[in-house]
Amino acid sequence: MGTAELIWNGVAAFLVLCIYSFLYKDNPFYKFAEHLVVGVSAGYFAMILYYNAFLPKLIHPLLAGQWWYIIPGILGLLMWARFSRKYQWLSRPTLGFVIGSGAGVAIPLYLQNYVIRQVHATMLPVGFTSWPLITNLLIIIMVFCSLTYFYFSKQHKGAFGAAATFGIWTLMIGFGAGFGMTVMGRVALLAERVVFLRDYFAELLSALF
Amino acid sequence: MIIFPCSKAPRYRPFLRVVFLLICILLIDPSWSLAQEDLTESWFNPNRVNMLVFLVFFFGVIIYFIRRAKKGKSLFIRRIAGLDAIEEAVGRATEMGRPVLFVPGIEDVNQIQTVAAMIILGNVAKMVAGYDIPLFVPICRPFVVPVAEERVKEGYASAGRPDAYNRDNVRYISDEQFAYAAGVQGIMLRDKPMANLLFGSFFAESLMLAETGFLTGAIQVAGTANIHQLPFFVVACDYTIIGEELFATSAYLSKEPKLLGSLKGSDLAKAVIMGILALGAILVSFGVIEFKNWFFIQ
Amino acid sequence: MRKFLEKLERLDRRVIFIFIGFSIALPLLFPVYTDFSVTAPVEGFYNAIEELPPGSKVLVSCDYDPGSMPELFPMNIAVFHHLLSRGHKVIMMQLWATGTLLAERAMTEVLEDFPEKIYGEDWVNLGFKEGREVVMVSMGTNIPKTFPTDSRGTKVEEIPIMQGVTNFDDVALLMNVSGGLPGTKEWVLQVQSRYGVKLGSGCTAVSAPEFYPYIQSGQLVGLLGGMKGAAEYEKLLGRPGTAQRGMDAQSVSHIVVFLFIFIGNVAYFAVKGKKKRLQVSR
Amino acid sequence: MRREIPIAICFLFGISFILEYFIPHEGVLSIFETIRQWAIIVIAFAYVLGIANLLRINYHVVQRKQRDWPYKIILMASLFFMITVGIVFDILGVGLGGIGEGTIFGWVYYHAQYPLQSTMFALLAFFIASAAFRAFRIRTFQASLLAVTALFVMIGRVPVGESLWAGFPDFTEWIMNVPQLAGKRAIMIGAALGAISTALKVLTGLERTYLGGE
Repeated sequence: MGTAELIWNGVAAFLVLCIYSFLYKDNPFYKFAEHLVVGVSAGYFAMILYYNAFLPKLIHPLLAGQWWYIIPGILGLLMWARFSRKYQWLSRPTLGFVIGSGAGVAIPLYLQNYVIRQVHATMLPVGFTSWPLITNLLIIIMVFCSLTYFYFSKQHKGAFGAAATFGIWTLMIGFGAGFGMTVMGRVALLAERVVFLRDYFAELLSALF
Repeated sequence: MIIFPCSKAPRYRPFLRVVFLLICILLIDPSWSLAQEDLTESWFNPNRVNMLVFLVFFFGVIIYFIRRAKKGKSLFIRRIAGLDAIEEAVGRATEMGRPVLFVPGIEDVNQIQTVAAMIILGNVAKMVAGYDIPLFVPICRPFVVPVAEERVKEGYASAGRPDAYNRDNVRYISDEQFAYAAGVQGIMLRDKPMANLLFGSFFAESLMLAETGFLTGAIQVAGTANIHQLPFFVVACDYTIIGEELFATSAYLSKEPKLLGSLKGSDLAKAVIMGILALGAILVSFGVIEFKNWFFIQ
Repeated sequence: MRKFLEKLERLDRRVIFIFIGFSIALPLLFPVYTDFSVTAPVEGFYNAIEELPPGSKVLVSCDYDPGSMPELFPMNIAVFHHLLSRGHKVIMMQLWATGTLLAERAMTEVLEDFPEKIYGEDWVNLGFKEGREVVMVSMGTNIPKTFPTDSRGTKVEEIPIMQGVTNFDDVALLMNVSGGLPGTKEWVLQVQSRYGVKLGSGCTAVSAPEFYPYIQSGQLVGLLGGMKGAAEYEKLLGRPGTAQRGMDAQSVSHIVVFLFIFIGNVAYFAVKGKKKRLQVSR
Repeated sequence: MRREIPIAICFLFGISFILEYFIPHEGVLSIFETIRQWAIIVIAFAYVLGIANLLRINYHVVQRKQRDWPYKIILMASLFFMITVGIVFDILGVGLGGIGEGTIFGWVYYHAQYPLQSTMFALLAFFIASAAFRAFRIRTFQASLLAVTALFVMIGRVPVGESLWAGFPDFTEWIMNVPQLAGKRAIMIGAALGAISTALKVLTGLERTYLGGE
């Protein structure tokens, strides 16, 4: 590591420690790091959008004579009408465009991936003769009961209520499993940070002495 | 507007008939069901007939129930418990005179969850308006800013307090997930809101927000359809609105409660799906796989 | 005693933080390498590379970002190291824009052990291509057309390693380091099931269960799930790395969390607190 | 008109995107790809609104010398710094301008933003432990299900679990593949139906609150 890199990594290590000081309590070092990360990242995204969206997707096609790119240009400019109290409403067509196309893209994809694919995957052979068949039956019963929990047209009472209760139990087991699965990944994140700090201080010590 | 199916229903009927006819033709005509290798020149993807049937069925059901509700037929919908939780949290904040924080998730407004969050936001604003406590709305995507501003302003106006609206409380923070989380944590720690309402699409920052909120002693109600984050909300928040309940809550709170008809529609679809599942499982168990295969999508 | 238990029941979170911090830091600073067995999916992954004749061309798609880096970077390094040590040729590519830099960094680290390996002959980086599944499918018909140049701008025809590579038939193995979407699932559905190429995957711990069925169906030759998978793989390679050391930290920190939950419950039952926090809607 | 035109645009684009799903024609697909690019452009324009909002609010704090105002100066300064080294330096042709490797922008990214971001992310290792300690109490049957499964899965994933009981990994797998999967599917199906009906109401203009009042 050269001196410049040592200093830059020193900055990084200092910022890491600033954030961790939050674990004790809110303090000026954390506040400094918090405001820095907000400012830097807002600037970062502004630049990314300028270089990766504004220039290549609008300016370059326009300069290349693809005139129809004037449409998103106008729609984008209309958003700036929000700066004026009087002409604010001009921004609404743009809102309509973004929300409408978002909803339109989402509808078939949601139906495909989250409904029909799931239904297809849940149609499993069931029975009582072997363990896999029993497991499949269990899966189907659990999906049924959990769906019952999301049923709004009927009060959760009687047998229907019992099914919904079993549904909640299924959901709870699922949430517990999801939680347990994630612990490992989060610990890995912290381990990576610890390794960074350890390596840096080792380098620093060997550079100093 | 004539093109909208619901405002002028009779004009919509011929259109429906044409669609129905088309589907019948598509289903009967065997040439469609033969999967072609190269589809780049054709105008309809025959592998997706099943999707089309489902889509038309589902749209039809929803629109049917909304129209029924509009005609004044009473539809029973059970009370959605999430509503009470929101009201209780906001009520406590107003009693204590401490702010309310509304976090609408980190995705853009073209995501349906964010739209649902915006609908809820307007009603929270309406609840808060009369009490002179601030409503903070930190925002992650610039495009959500104007929508949130409008919703809050309208909420205050419909409660008769347009003067109480403070534009500076709807704050853009940063597009970056963790920078945004840091900013929201800052609001939680220093402005000490009493009610934290987290609705929308959340990712890894969910637990950071919920834990910091717990630290400050706020009542927390969260709702998301992002399955991987639900465990953390369930563990760290006082009340969690799960998956479809988020959309149901927004339907309940939307301007016209008659739109609840859509909940009926989606319930019917669920019942049909359960039926299909049962039938499919039985048929597959007996070795008949054609029915299941029909639901395969390429 | 009762007072002590009450205190224990609502323990200051900072005590937990200190314990967690130490339980992760100490094993990393003073590793002991506790032993663990190697699971079948990891063995399958390892054997798939071992069984190839030396000089085989292996395509590695590095689809991850800094967020999943702690889990996947050690894996990425181990895979490159294994491939180069067996004399295979590495063709890498990325479907995530953020993956390019990380993959290059992993290769740079590995090359310290193999200074004799030459860019263009022993390994090449085709770079990032936008388009997700579309890229995968179009590679099935023609790889040079999908990636006309490498990440450095050299024409593919001029790169020795790319000679004779037109589609998936010409690579012996496909390895995917997957941080999410597009990732292993898409590689299986779009490429493995269509072109029948041998596919191995390294993924995050969270997404691993989703991919286990693909091993049963033979669509994946092997799978490294999260840090645990990477550690097992490092063990097979006989080259302890970050993951294997991380496993000590994992074990200790998991035990610490377990103990805290246990203590919390003991204290709770002793005090019989009436606080009600957890509710679920009815 | 101020409401009808936006709603008509919303409907038009929404329906076209639904139809696009069923049309495999190459020409049509390329048109829609272009329209998708438009959305990115429009969102880029909105960024100016975001930055303006950020500056306005923080400027107000500094001007009125409200709590923590010196930090707001840091925030605004770092924002301006990134924009200056990113665009202004590049346009003026000053060295090290622009974005990418080897620029000031790149250095700040690697040595400030990236470590800050990943450290924030890694805070979760602490939070997940404190949340588990607090919430996993055997209070009610539901809470116990949650706590017990979480504990089993957690221990079953690390080498220690395997040495405690050889069947642990298989058991964890079973939990993930049966109850977890079933619950997940039910939530997915329900949420997707809810999302689709909300989307449909937005498209048809039945739900138009997002446009705001008159």
